[in-house]
Amino acid sequence: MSAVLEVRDLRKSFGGIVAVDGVSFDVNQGEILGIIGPNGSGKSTLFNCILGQLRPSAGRVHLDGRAVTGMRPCDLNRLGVSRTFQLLQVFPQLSVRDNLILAGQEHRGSMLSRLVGPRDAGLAPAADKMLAFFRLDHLADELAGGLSYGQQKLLDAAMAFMAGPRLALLDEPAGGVNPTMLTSLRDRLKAINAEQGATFVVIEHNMDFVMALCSRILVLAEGRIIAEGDPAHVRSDAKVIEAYLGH
Amino acid sequence: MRLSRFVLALSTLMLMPAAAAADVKFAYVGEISGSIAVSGGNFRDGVILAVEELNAKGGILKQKIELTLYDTQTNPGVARAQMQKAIDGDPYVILGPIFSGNVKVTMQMLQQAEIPHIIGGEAAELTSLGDAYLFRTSFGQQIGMPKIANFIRDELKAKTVALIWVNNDFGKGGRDKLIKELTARNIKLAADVSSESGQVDFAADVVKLKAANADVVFVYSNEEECARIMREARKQGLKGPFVGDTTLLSQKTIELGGDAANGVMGHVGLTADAPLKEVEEFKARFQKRFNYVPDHNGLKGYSGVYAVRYVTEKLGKLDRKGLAKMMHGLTITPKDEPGILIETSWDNTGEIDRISFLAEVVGGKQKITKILPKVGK
Amino acid sequence: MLADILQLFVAGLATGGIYALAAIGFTLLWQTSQTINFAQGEFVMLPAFFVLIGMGFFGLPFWAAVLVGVAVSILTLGLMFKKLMVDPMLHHGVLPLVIATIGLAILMKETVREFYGADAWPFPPLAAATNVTVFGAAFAVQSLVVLGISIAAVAALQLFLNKTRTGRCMQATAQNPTVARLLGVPVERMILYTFLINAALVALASLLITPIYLAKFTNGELLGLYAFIAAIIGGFNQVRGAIVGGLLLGVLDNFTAVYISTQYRLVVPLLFLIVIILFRPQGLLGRVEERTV
Amino acid sequence: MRRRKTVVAGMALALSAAFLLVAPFLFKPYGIFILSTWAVMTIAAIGLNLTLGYAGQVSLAQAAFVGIGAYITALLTTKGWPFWPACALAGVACFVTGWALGYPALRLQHHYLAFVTLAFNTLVYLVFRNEEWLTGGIYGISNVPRPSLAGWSMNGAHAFYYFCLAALALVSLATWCLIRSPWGRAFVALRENPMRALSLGVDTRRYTLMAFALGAGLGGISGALYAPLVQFIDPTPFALGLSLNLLLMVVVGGSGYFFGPFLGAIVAVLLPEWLRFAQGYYLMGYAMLVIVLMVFCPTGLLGLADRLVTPAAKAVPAAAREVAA
Repeated sequence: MSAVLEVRDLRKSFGGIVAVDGVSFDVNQGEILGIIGPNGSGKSTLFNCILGQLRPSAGRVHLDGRAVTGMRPCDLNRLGVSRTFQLLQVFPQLSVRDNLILAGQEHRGSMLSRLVGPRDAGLAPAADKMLAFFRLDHLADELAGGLSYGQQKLLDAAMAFMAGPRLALLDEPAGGVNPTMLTSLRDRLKAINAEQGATFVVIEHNMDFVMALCSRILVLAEGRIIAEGDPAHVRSDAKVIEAYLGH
Repeated sequence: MRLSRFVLALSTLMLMPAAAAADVKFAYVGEISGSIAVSGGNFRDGVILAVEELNAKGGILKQKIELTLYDTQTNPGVARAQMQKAIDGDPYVILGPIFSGNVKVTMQMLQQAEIPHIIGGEAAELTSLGDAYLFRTSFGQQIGMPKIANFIRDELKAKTVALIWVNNDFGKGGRDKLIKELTARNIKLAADVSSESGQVDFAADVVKLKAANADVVFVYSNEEECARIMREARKQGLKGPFVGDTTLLSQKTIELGGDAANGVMGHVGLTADAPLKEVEEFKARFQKRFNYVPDHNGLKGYSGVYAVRYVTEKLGKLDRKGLAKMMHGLTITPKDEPGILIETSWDNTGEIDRISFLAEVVGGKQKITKILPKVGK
Repeated sequence: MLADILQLFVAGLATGGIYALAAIGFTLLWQTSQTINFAQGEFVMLPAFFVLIGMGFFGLPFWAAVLVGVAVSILTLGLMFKKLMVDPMLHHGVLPLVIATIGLAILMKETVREFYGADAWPFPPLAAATNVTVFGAAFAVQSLVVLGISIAAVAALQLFLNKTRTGRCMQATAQNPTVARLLGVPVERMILYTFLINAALVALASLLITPIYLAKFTNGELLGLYAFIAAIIGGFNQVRGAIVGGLLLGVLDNFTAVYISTQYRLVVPLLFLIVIILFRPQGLLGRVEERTV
Repeated sequence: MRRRKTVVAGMALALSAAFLLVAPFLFKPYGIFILSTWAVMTIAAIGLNLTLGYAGQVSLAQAAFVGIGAYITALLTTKGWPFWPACALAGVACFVTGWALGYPALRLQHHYLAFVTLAFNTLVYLVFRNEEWLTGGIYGISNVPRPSLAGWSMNGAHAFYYFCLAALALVSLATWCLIRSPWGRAFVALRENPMRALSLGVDTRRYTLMAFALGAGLGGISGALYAPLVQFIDPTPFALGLSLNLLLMVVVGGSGYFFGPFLGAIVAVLLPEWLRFAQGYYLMGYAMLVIVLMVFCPTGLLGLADRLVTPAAKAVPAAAREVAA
């Protein structure tokens, strides 16, 4: 198993506060890695450092063995790393289809081709396929702003896969999604993982969701990895329980 | 409060539709708002006063004068639009603009439309552009400045001059002409300080003038700025003599500058303080009508209207071409037309010639020390 | 030479004091209600005319007219401005309000010009129009008074903001309305206060400068721009910054005029402004604005 | 619902187009001149709408670009250059300057950006006024020739009006294509949520600069037309006032709506002329109307129209509609 993503002693401190404190881990081809941990344990900061939204204070990030530390998010994304944010982020003023086309358009052709080429950048079919896949096809022409929260959450995830990423980092995809939506979301993710062989890293609070989705789980507390392993193992780990229940 | 303004606007509002087609159409196209609204306003009020007087006396050739006002906002683009609007109204003559830039952008149109225009602009080149329908109401800087240069050389015996001028077409134009005349009389320019119109703090400028310590300080700006400059100059104990043209010695400057204005001297092309019966009476009438003291632009507008009246009556018919033809090389004296206020002649470029004055401000009053003859004599 | 420098310095400070008074208004309004008031210059121009109307039209004695003028200013430029213009637009972002204030600026200028005429009117001075001479540099008592009063005003305001409960509430509102509201601060009232204070400050500025500027409808044009620049240089979110920015600007402007160029006297302040924005956007004394993206 | 909108819009569009074509026969030269001015200003406003309405960058320097365009054209054509290369050069020069000026936009919160552009505008104005050897300074440049198209000259009021109209049509078409292209989508994304756009591979830096440069370029084109329209230019029209006025056009018309600038320019250019019957009061009336308009529909005229046509739905900037397939 080759590592898609290697993170080595990643540190991020804001002034005095150390948010991420020397985290190292690998993400292997095709796996779904879960990252859990109590609030403020540095999960999202970790993501932002990996993805260039924040510049890490120290440490290295490698994608397919290539150093990508501090690379701009848009360049990283073009290398096949996509993400979702903890807070839902779609473009309410664009139609659902356009949200997806936007998510894909920057990955093909040149700046110029995007100016003179077709207005859907030849992505409309792909977008509709993705919509059908996420059961959103009936909403294609609605403005994203008009969708229900759950639907927007699906769209948000769909956008992350539009460009067919090698690696997708999902920050609390299940947050605030109702149970029925939740199952369909989980199925979709599993399906993509199976069909496209895409690799996932998922931050999640919803234990059942993570346990059902992920093959391997990292537990983060106070910026450090305190446990690692398959769901069953992690669930029974003393340190984890302590971290969650506190002293 | 300018209630009069309000009333006037209302009345024009009501009269405009009522105005009979037979009326003689006059149009004022000038700076009612924008950076030189003061001069434009004076000119306009002069025109309004003259028109009201004439209409009271039965108008021109027994026809009432219908006056329409157009505001250029001191902006060439707007000026062009407004001039076009005025031309579309097919007026007999057009008075204004005052801002030379606006004259320049509109004169071609008027030339094509063959409408005489009585302008307030003083920039030198205006009369040199071969516009057969353009007539000045006060002479261009190329006529004023030589007189001043002579005054500086002969009366003041100065070798060096420190110059402060306002950076607009009026100030810049005057500066360029003056410098030309001074160098011609090999008088040196010790300081050349530009200032903004509407500038308030002249501390820096006066420091520069002081540093130059020249025989003469020449102040060439709008009335308010002149007043402020003088105040600051007195404050910093800048020694004169202070020389200027019309504006520096104008009533407004004296009123705003207070004691600081005392002792300034110079050349006055046209002034509401000229020691002439007609001018004094005009000043009184103007003040009564608009309750403020007119500057020379008031006289310009007023005499302009009367010049047109005089020529038209002489022609006996409304004839634009004829009017323009007759005004070239014409001399009008207060005897044959009191409204002209001061004997005035136009050459065939539309340039104007008048007597002018050397004056000095004494005890808050402008005192004429010498009357300079017309250039033509 | 030294006298000149002193001369320029003090003159600059005096002018700067005025910029400061107007600039504080900017910062206050921005802090509490994200209002960028493009009519601030006209706000300074107008109160003097209220006074002149009081004297000319209703024949009041000067001091009475001043009191009335200030009262009217606070009513119109403070209360009415807030209730009639700012409130309806508060939740539609900065731009519509900016446009509306641009309109307001035109309205004020044109109204004054139409009813009071385009020429400048003398205005009774608060202090004797005499000069004092120190080390060969002459200062108008007026401008020294201006400087003194504006610094005093700012100091008083600082005191009010830091020492009184209301003042602290206002600062809380300025820093983070939501939190302030949670802490039980009557945010709405605090915002209103800032508008009233702004109005009072511009009225004061108006009374201080008009004897020197002369009452004229265009007085606001340059002043607005300068106050604007001063506010940014000093720190758009710092009352203290405004005074520093104002004084600095006044002095800078004067020295540029003498030692660099009168035609380009505005350039140095502007370049300074750009440099500040690029390398210290929070201004000389400003806090970094912590906005959650 | 969206259908109904398109119908209404379509009809309005057809009517106004027809009106603009026959206008010269309804008006005197004055009216035609004003309409030409409207067309020229609309082009500048379209540019600003691109920068502000679509990409969400507040620029107060548009007047500077109009000025640069006007001066380049005036200088070259008075020296005997034909109009077209001059106009092209004006556009390119402004595009480049805009690109350069855009760099601050990359690191500044939007209101700070507004201040930088404001300073830039004033600096450019000072250069126009003081560099007499180049720009003619205070005296300005007179007798700017009007262009000629394939032999026949555009000297007459009618001819030049149609010329400006054609230019406006071209610019509108180009802009329309632009905002319907993937770029338009990226611009909206930039305005709505730069961070998310970035994470989706949108090179926000490059698009921001583009939005700025394109807006500036259109400003230059508009200036290139302004010079021969008035046939005389001096620094005064290109001071900060015009930038604010253009901003007003965009916001009043409806920022982020394709047709916003057209309406905005009507308000800013034509409305004052209609009000002139009120003599000295026309500017007051104008200011009053602007204030009231902003107070009652901060989203601009088209925002209001949106709400009227689709009362139920919350008004959504047409940026969405144009880009929505």
